[in-house]
Amino acid sequence: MKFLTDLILKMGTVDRRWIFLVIALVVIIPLFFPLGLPIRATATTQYVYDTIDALPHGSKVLVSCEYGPSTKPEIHPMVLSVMRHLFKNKHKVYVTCLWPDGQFLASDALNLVARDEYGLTYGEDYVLLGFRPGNEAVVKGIVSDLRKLYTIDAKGTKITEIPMMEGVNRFEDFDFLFSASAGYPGTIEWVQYAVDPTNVPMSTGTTSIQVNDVMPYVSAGQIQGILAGMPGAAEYEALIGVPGIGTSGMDAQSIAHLVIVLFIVLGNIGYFIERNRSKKY
Amino acid sequence: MFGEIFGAWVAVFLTFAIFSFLYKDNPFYKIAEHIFVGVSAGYWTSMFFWTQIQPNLFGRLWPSTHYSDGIWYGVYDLFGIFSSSIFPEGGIDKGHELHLSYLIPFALGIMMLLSLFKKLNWFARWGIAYTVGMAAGLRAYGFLNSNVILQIKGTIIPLLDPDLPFFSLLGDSHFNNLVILVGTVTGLLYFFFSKEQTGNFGKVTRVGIYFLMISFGASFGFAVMGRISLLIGRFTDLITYNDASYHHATIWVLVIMVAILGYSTFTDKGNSETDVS
Amino acid sequence: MNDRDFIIGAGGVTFSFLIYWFMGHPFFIIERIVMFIAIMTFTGTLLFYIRKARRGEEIFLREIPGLKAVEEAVGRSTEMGKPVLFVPGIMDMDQVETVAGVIVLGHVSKMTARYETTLNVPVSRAIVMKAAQDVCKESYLMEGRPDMFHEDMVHYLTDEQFAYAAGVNGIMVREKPAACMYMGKFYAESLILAETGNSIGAIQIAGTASQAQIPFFVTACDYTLIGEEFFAASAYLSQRPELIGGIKGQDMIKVIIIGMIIGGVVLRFLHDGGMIDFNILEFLTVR
Amino acid sequence: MLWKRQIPILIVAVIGSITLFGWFINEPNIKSFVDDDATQWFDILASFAIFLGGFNLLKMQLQKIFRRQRGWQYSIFAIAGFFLAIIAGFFYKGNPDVAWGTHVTADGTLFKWIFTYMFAPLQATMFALLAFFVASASYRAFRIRNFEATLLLVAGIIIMIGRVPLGSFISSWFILYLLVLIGGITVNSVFKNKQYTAIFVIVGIIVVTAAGSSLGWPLDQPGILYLPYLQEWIYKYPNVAGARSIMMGIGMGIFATSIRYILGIEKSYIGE
Repeated sequence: MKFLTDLILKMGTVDRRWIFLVIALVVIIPLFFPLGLPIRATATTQYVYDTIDALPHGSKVLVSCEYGPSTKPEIHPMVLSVMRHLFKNKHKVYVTCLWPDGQFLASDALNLVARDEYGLTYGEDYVLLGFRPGNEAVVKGIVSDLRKLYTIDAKGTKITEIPMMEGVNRFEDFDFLFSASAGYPGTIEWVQYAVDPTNVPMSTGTTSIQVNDVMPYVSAGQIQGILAGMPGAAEYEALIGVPGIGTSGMDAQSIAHLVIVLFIVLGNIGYFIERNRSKKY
Repeated sequence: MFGEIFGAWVAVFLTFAIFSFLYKDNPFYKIAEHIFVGVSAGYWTSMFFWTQIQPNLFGRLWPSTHYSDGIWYGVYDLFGIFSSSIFPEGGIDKGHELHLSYLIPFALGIMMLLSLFKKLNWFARWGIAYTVGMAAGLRAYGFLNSNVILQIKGTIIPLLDPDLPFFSLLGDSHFNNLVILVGTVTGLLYFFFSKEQTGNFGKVTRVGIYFLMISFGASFGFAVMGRISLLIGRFTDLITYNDASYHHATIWVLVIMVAILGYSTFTDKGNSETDVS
Repeated sequence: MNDRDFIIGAGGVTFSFLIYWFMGHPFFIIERIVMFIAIMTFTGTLLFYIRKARRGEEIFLREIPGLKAVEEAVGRSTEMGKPVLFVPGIMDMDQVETVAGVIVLGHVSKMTARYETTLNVPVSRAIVMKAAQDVCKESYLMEGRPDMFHEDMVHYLTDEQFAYAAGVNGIMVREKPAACMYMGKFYAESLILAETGNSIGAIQIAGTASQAQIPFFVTACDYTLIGEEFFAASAYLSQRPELIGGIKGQDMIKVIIIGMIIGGVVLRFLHDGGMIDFNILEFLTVR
Repeated sequence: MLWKRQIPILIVAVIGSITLFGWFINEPNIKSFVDDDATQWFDILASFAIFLGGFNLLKMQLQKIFRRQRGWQYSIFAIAGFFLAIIAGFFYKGNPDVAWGTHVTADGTLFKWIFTYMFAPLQATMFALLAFFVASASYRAFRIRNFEATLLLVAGIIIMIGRVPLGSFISSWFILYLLVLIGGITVNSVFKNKQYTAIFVIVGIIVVTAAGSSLGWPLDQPGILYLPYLQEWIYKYPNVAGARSIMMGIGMGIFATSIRYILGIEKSYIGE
C-alpha cells in the first residue's frame, strides 16, 4: 500500500512534458488504428436533422459561416454534412460569412460539395455572397435590406445578375438559416438581430466551448437544435450516412477524454493522500 | 503545384515550430509567433480594405454610374494616378448610388488614423464615440429582447398540460420543467447583492450556486472536448502533408527540428538556463 | 441635477410621449410595445437607484467571500515576504471587464502600500499599462507611501495572447508570489495561468465574466468572483455612487424579472385552465 | 475640452438613442438610416480601426528593432510577415485572371496561399496547444477542494465521457458498482469504523450483483446511470437552468451599461 501511495505522490511531481507526450500519443495512435466505435445521435443533433429534412424541396436556405482555421476541425465537417443534406434535398443555398476567414472555408466547402460532388451550377443552385465586416451590424443589414449590403457576391458578380437572387431582398425571404459559428459574431447575433425579430427558423452548429452560451436559446425554442463540436459533426455525418473527418476523429476523441478523466482522478487521489499525510504529521 | 508543395512544407514547419513550445520556449517558437503576429495584422488590414472600404465607402462616394467630368471625379482621377487598382478608371462599379453622406464615416475614419500622432490622440474619440453609441443602442435592445425577455418566456412553464408526463429522463416532463424553473430563479437570486445570503435566503442561493456549478461543469467538459478536437484536426493535417505527393514534409521537418533542438539542449547543458515557461 | 429638475425632465418626457400616444402614435411599431415598456421600466429603475446613491443614501451590499480573501492574501504575502501578482486580463480598456479589473487593482495596491508588500502587475496592452500605472500611483499617494511606488511595478509584456501567458508564467516560477490575482477578461490562457499558480502554491483569487473560463478558475483557484459578482466587486471596492446605485438598480430589475417569471407561470396556468383570455406567451413575443 | 469631451458624449447620446429607438419607429428616413447607413458607417469605421491596429503593430516592432531591445531580431520576422501580407493584399495578386478586390477571396492568388499555408496552420496550432495544457491542468490543478468543485468536476466528467462514442459502452451497472465504492468511502470518513465500511460495501456489491443478474445486465438500465442518457439530461436541464441565469445576468449587465453610456453616466470610453 505504501509503495502505491508513494508512487502516486511521485507521479504528482512528474515533469508535465510527459503528460504532453501521453496526450500526443493517445490522439495520434487512434488516427492510424481506428477502433470504429459506433456513433449515436444525441437529441439536439437529431432535432437539427429533422428540421432540415422537413423543409419543402427548393427552399431558400441561408448558410452563414462564422469560423476560421483555428476552429475548422470542429465546424467544417458540420458545414460539409449540412450542405450535403441541403443539396440532396434540392434546396437553394446562399452562403454569407461574418468572419473573413469563413469565406475561404465556405468556398472550399462549396467547391467540394456543390461543384464536385453534386455538379451544381453557381448562381442557380448556390451562391457565395461572401464576407462583410461589421459583426452584428451585418446581421442587421441582411435583415433590413440584403441588397444594400451585398451589391456584389464573393466573385465580384453583381447581385442583380445572379438568377437565384431574384426575389431575395431581405432575411425574411429565406426559409431557413443555418449558422456555423465559432464565437463572436455568430449564433448569438443571428438569434438576437435576425431570428427573434423575424420568426425565420434557424439551427446552428457551434464549437464545443460555445455550446453552453447557446443552449438556453435552444431550450427556449429560439433555435431548432444544435450540433455541438466535433462529436456533433460526427453524429450528423452518421445521420446522413456520409462519414467524414468528424467520424474519423471520434476514436481519438473518446480515448483522449478517457485519459483526461483518468488524469483528474489520479491527480485527486494524490491530493487526498497528501492532505491526509500532512494532517497526520 | 510547386506553390502547393512548398506551402505544405511551410505549413508543417510553422505547425511544428509552435508545438515545439511544449518542449520549451525556443527560437523556432519565437520565429513562428512573430510571423503570426505580423501576417495576421497584414491579413486583416488587406481583408477589411478590399471588402469594406474600397467597395462600400469609395464605391458610394465615386460610383461609376454618376461618372462625369466635374471636380468631384477630378479628385477621384487624381487618386487614380496613385493606384489604378483601388480607383479604376471611370468610377467604382459596385452597384451603389452616389451617397455623399458617407463623407462622415470617411472623415471619422481618417481622424481615427490621425490619432496615431501623440498630439492628435483625442481625434480617435469621435470615431470611438460613434462606435460605442451605435453598439450601445443595438446591444441594449438585442440583449434585452433575446437574453432577458425571451428567456423569461422560456422559463414560464406549463403547469397544466395533460400530455406532459410527470417524469421522463430525456423528453420534456413536469419534473424537468421544474428543474429549469427552480434552477433559473435560484441562480438569479445568487447574483443578488443587496441582501445578506443567510437564513432561508441563504439556503435558496446555495441551490442556485449548485446549478451554476453544474453549468460550469458542462462548460468544462465541452471546453476539454473542443480542445481535443482541434488537436485531432491539426494531426489530421500533418498526416495529410506526410503524403508522398508532398515529399513526406511532416516526417522530414519533424526529424530536422528534433535534431536541432536536441543538439542545442545537449550543448546548453552546462549553462544554467532559467528560461522557464 | 437636483430632484426638481429630474422630476420635471422625466415628467416632461412622459407627458410628451403620452401626447404622442394619444395623437395616434404615428410611425410607432406597435408589435414592439413590450420591449418599449421593458426598456422604460428598467431604465427608470436604474436611474432611480443611481440617483438615490448619489444623494448619499446608504445602500447595503452583501459581503463577497472572494473579496474578503483579497486582504488576507496580501497579508499572507507580507508575512512570507513574497510579492503579490496581479493580472488585469488580456484585453484592452474597451472591455468592461478590464475596466473593472483595473478598479480592483486600485484597491489591491492600496493594501500593498499599507502592508509594504511588493506588487507586480504584468499587462498585455499599452493603454491598460497607462491606466494601471495611474491607478497604482494614486493609491500609493493616498496611503502616504509615494516613496514605495515605482513605475516598473506595472510593466508591459506583449500583446500576443500566448506569449503573454508564457511571460507571466516565467514571472510566477522565478519570483514565487504568495498571492496571484486574475481580474479581467480572459480567454484560453486562464488555464495556463491558474495551473502554474497552483503548482507554486500561491493563494489564487480570480474574477471574470468570461463564462467559458470560469470553470478553470473555479477548479484551480481558491476564490473566484463569478460573472456579475466581479462587476459588483469593482462597485463594492470603488464605492462610487453611480456604480453602487447601478448594482442596486440591477438587483431590483432582477426582482422584477423573477416576479415576471412566477407571475407568468400563474398567468399561463390560468390561461391553460380557461380561466382568463390573456395569453402571456403571446404578450412576450416580440417581432 | 468641448472637442475632446462634450462632443464625444453628445455623439454617443444621439447615435445611441437613434439606434435604440429606431427599433420602434416606422418612419422611412429614420428606418433607412438606422437599419442600413448607421450600420454601414459602423462597418467602415471598424475597417479603419483595423488599419490603426496594423500601424500600431508596425510602430511597436520597429521601435523594438531600433532600440535593440531584448529579442529584437524576432521583430524582423513580424515586420516581414506584415509586409508579405500587405504586398499580397495591395501590390501583387499572383493570378492575373482575378480582378482587384476579389483577389482577397479568390483561388490561386498569393493572398489565398498565405491564408492556407501560413495564417491557417499558425492559428490552428496555437489553439491546439491548449489540448496539452488542459491535460496537464487536469492532472495537477483540478482538485475537489469543496462540494462546489466536486459538483463541477463530476458534471464535467459525465459530459466528457457520455458525449463521445466510448460512453455508450460503459454499462450503468459499472457506475452502480462505482457508486457503492464511493458510498463506502463516505461511510468510512463519516463513522471512522472499518467494520461499518466493509459491511456497507459488501452488502452494496451483493445487492447490485443480485439485481443485475436478475435483470440480465442491460447496458442502459437504469437509464439515470447510463452515461449517454445522464449527460443528455444534465446538458438539457440543470445546465440550461444555470446557463440561463448567467445569460440573463449578463444581458441585464450589458443593457444597464449601454443605457449608462447613452445617458452619459458612464464615460470610461474617453478615459474617465
